[in-house]
Amino acid sequence: MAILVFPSLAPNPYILSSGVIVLNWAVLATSWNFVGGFTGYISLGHGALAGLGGYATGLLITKADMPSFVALIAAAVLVAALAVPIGFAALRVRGASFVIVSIALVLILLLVFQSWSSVTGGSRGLVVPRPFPGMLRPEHHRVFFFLYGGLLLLALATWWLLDRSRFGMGLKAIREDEDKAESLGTPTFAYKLTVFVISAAFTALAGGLYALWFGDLDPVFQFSVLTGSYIVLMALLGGVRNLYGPVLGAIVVGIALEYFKVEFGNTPLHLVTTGLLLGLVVMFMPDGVIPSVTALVQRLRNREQSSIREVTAADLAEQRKREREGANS
Amino acid sequence: MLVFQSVVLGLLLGGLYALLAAGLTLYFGIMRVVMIAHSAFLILAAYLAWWTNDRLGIDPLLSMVVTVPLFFGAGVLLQRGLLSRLRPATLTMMSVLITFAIALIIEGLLGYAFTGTQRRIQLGYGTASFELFGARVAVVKLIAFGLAVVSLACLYVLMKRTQFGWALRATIQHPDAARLVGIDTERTAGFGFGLGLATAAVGGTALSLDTTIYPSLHWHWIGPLMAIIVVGGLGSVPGAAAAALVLGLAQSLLQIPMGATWAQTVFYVALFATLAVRPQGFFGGRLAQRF
Amino acid sequence: ACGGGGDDEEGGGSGDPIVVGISLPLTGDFSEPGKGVQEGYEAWAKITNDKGGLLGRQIELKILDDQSNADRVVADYEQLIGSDQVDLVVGPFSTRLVVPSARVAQEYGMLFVEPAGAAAEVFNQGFKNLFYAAPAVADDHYNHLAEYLLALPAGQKPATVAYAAMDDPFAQGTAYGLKKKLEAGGVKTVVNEVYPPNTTDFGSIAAKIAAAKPDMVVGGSQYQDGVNLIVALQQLNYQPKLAAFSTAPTSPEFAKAIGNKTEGILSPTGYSQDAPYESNKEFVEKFKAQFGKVPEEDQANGYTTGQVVAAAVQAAGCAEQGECQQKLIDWLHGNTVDTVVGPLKWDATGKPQGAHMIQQWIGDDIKIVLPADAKEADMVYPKPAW
Amino acid sequence: MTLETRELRKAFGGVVAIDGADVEFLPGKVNALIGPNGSGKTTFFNCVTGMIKPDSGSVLFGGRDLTGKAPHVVARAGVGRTFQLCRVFPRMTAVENVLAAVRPGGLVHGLRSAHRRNETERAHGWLTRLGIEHLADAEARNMSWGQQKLLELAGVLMAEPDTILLDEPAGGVNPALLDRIGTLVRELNAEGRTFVIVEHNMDLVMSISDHIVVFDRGRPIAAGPPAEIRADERVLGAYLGV
Amino acid sequence: MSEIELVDVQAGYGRAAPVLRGFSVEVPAGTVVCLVGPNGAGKSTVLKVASGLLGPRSGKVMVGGKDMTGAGPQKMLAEGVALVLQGHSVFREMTVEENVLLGGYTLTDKAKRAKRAAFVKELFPVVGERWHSLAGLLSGGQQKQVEFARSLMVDPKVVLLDEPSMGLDPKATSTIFEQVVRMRDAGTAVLLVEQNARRALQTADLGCVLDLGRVHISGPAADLLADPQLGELYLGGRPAEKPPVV
Ligand SMILES: Nc1ncnc2c1ncn2[C@@H]1O[C@H](COP(=O)(O)OP(=O)(O)OP(=O)(O)O)[C@@H](O)[C@H]1O
Ligand SMILES: Nc1ncnc2c1ncn2[C@@H]1O[C@H](COP(=O)(O)OP(=O)(O)OP(=O)(O)O)[C@@H](O)[C@H]1O
Ligand SMILES: [Mg+2]
Ligand SMILES: [Mg+2]
Repeated sequence: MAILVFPSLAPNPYILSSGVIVLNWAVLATSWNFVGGFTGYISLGHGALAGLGGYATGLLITKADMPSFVALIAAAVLVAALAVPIGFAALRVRGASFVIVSIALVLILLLVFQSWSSVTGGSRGLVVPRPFPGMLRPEHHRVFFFLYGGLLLLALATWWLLDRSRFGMGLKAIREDEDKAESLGTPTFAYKLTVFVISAAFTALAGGLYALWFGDLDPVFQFSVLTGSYIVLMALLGGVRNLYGPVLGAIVVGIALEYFKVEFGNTPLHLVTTGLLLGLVVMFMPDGVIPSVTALVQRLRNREQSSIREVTAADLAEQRKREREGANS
Repeated sequence: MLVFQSVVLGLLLGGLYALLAAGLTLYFGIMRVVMIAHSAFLILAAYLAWWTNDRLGIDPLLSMVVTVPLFFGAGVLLQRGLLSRLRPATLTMMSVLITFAIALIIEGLLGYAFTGTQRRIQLGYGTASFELFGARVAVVKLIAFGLAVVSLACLYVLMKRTQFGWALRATIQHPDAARLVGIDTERTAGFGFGLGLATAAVGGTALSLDTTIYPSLHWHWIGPLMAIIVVGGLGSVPGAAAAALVLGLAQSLLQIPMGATWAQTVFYVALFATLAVRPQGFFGGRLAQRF
Repeated sequence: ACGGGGDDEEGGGSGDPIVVGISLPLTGDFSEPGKGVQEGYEAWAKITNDKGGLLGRQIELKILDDQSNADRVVADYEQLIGSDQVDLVVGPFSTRLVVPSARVAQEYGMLFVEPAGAAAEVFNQGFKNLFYAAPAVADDHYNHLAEYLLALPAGQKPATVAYAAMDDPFAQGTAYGLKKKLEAGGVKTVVNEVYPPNTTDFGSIAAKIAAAKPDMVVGGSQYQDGVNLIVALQQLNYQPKLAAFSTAPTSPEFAKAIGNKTEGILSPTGYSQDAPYESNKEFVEKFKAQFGKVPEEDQANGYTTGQVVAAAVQAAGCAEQGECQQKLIDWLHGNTVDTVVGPLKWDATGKPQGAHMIQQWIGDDIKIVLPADAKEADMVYPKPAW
Repeated sequence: MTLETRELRKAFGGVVAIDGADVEFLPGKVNALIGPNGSGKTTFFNCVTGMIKPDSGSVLFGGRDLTGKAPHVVARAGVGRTFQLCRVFPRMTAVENVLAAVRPGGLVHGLRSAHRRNETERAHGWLTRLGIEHLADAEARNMSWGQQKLLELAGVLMAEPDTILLDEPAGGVNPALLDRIGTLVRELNAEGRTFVIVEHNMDLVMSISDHIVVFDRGRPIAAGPPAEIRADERVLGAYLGV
Repeated sequence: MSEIELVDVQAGYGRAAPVLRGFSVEVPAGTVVCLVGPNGAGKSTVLKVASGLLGPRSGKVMVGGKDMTGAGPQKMLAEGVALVLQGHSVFREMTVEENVLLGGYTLTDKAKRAKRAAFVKELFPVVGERWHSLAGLLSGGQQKQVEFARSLMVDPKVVLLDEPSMGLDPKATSTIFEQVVRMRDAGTAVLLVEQNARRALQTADLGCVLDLGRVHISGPAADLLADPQLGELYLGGRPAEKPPVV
């Protein structure tokens, strides 16, 4: 809804372009949440997957002469395929080791894309041709705003579908106790890999769309740990167990980032504020805003409410006897 | 000739890597904390060394008199104030994020205080060197290497031979049980963290002797250091040292055919190879437990 | 929607100021040169305003920080043009940022004069609105040196050269411009190293160079990597006949940074405080008064950019968004502008048509040694030991 | 279906945990596996369910070779298990814990809702049978040790495996409930499920099992009905400590 | 005078409703008090409060006549109160040796430490046999034995045991109950939580049944054992021994 009316309300192209950026974050954070939210594997490397998506789109357009949007889809498929071996290596390890591997992924890709300049353009960057040449900039923003909006809806719908499904239940079981889940018959590795690939595909779509919108790719910015950590911050802030959590987080953090830039533009204090924000979230709302607020509301409404119904051994025995009698009669 | 020179350079570099990885080993392997901010503290220490030299004109090595206790204190505070408040169940994950936040804050403050300009300490003996079997050995690099060796040895003895080391490991593995045998877990964990940061102070000073520093430099160090502790076996100080030497040497030698950029990939190749073949690490790692 | 004029723009009313929008890397990797450029812009605004402004209107700078980040730089210009409705925009620092920001300006139909996009690829993107406000692009920085070396008698001519360049379009451009010319002249390349921008350990690169014992070493460097490479070479006690580094040696802290062992080190420069051009004297003098120090190349580049834009505005007689911008662009394509770095003119892609001077450390100072008609001292060759 | 092992062997470094075990459990019966601490019972379970790979030997289930198969394959073949150090999904409620044990078949099946009415009802049914229905909506991490133990059992039962391996189901469970678990095992057994129970509570073992296998130092030293085992001297010496 | 006494204790976790609601118990020196009750009754919580791991919301914890309410486990240990946790609390990635010696962390006398270590090694053969392996690699019951051995490194005045026999084979269970008796005879106050309730009550002097955080009934252990209703509700029993249901 808001997505539909925002472009007509935006007072100028700058606000509209900020809107596109925020939506980009929202798609990224939602895509991240396929892995982070369901399986509990925290990846700081999703920035690199977006970067891969962007570069793949750009290279397919420039080197293979594909039409822009065909290239976008092809790039997502390509990245999804690439996510299989990446996931194969990364998902073998759990917890902290996985985080390290995800950081390593970013750094490796940065090295490769920087050094392999004959293909990627190296640190000179890659210029992605405009999908709508000749379109004026404000119009261009509007089109991409709707494209991102559509992608976000698609990602949200997929997340919702998984969340309520048995497949999603299996993933959540993995998050809680992987060995136990496996012993209950969940093919944990296949599940993790599948959801990682889904996540990578959506991330790559967002990255590819960004490449089309933005036009310039530079390895330093495409493969940055910072991007990945903003994504994590957003998802965490909103709440990873909630459908709209990452979107909310993206809106809050995305706007905050723009605001910091305007406020503290000429000092590195934006890093400090981001750091403080992340710290506060981790310390005081590790479950995110949405769950924290719901919990608070619930507590205000009826204090000391406990989900455990209390029964004594005598009650239980009584109950049991009644059951038995019921069964007999 | 070039090969031998590279071997010498590689070993000296490896020594520095070993020292820097030692602190990480401490938090990660023993305390289950992924300390992303370690290299940020490293840069902070390097900046302090640079600053004392720049302002007061004294030898950067002397700055350790202040930075080591200062960092120790900061570590204790950090542990008590932040990390000890995280839920044990999500400690590892959340510690990544909280220390990441700290790294950002440090980087931002450094940029604020000293601007983004690259800095380098100008030492009278900065370009001095001597010859060793045909290779040149720079004095500053040797000093850094010496610092690394001494601190690593101290750390090893402390962890293995003293009661503090035992108490620290016990605290991390089962805090309640540790309290029940009479360990002051809060103080122990705080000291453990302080110790890790103290190694960052030493490492940062060593680093500042022969390299340029700038606020965002810490990103550059995170990858190789993380790779080293994984290859070395999480939690094993000797493992980290061995891995650091081997990888430092490999990087230095690979630079001859591959150039500086591609040579860096050796860390990541080693990281993935380790995870594929021996997830518990090649040199240490006693318990083949997956995290 | 971007048709320009709001209520506050009523033609050339002398009341309201001309707002010039700029995005600069005030933090992040390029913050140091970024600040230099900022000072150049500020000096230009002040000096112009003190003289009564442009078209009788005061100049007002609106500077945003792009954190040395391409996403930011685009958002900044987006904000400046789209939201703040500035009258003019001028360029940011570093090639990496110039290309994306020039595209924003182009798509809004704005003139884009920039102080720092020296690399070749800036000019093959097909921009029609872009002008580089400096004497030469990176590839041409060493032209005078190449001529000099190739003209040396066979015995003296350096036979082998080692190149080490930062993986950055600008830095690499300078070194490879020279490499191409020397190789064409039969000088052998024995080492060719590229290192990433964030490299801090130069031991191995230096070892490679020292082991090859070339006559000459060329560094395609920014500031600190140049210093590091020189120190690492000195630690290995390597003594070349000639050493040339881009950017680093012209910095005021350079001598101290390498322990004052500077004698004979070469560097190309697009600017000299002592250059005889008319506006330069005024610039140096007033800059000193404003900032308490002498201007360096970065400051001069910023100032030059201002001068170029001002000349166009003066000639076209307008400064606002909309049709005026095309007039400015057309005028610059057809004319020469006198600046603190000499007269500048551009080809259709916005590429300037000149070369850099070559400076050398002689005694405790860095002096112009090439070209012959601008020299302050004679070139020292081969250079003494460091 | 018969669960049996042939010459199963597993050593950890110098410690031989299972030393060539030939074991056959009676299908459709309640089997017990007893033995002193460290005799290899848990390791045996781990080898059978694929949590660790045996060094040599084979695991057969209804004639199918399950040696070295991944745990989920074994589970899908019809062997369910509980853990000695009780494992539940800490941040899921009791009902969700039980529902998580329903495993999807194909893709379409996997995308179906996890909270289908009949399955939720079945989950509640198990909680009721184990006397923890009142905790249905409590998160597992807030439960006491014994409650978690029961919850874990409910999860395994929900998956309806053919053969159920229980590792110390009585550990930490209140004796009054224990009687109930005993009865439950017998009931389920009557419904056709095979049980293999590792347990140190001899009262429970002797009262519910049909067939007992005794382990010592990684290999079976005796097997037979309770009465026979109770009288076996080797067992008395190795295990009961008389 | 009782060695340890809990008076009208209210305690709970986080913001949830209290688990203990006015619970009192006292353990005189040289006495074994056995606490039984259904799962989730709050037995472990009682021991956590008594050992200082969990601060009570209200009520008092008295040790040797001194008010120790709110003191942490370290102070409690200094007063001679030791707890063996329920479940598995070995230091998994340390060797058995390190685990056992850490039990004597507060001992300054090295000789005494060595003597106690020799003693526990003898008591639990496994401990000696696996002296140098990592504790986390032992079997469940073996770990439990290491834990118990660890707690025997000091001799406290008050011992709190949370289901010490869980997961132990009959032999080791007997060893533990023998130790409990030995400690009592040496004058130690023992507060024992056991699900092996009949056996525990046979060893204990006093018994106390806890349900939903309150004392349901308490008295001499033998009386509780004899009470048929308690038997059915809390102690279980082999079907054969069950009183016929009329
Ligand atoms: N991962 C491992 N690494 C090394 N040794 C192990 C490992 N797992 C088990 N062991 C050893 O194997 C032996 C058998 O252990 P297991 O856990 O199977 O015993 P158990 O019969 O289940 O005993 P309990 O009744 O105490 O649970 C023990 O000596 C144990 O120390
Ligand atoms: N860490 C905790 N956080 C919240 N609630 C808890 C926690 N530990 C226990 N509880 C709740 O407190 C109550 C009492 O738990 P406690 O562990 O004391 O029971 P117990 O009598 O020892 O049971 P068991 O015999 O099963 O060990 C239970 O209802 C449990 O759900
Ligand atoms: Mg076992
Ligand atoms: Mg308990």
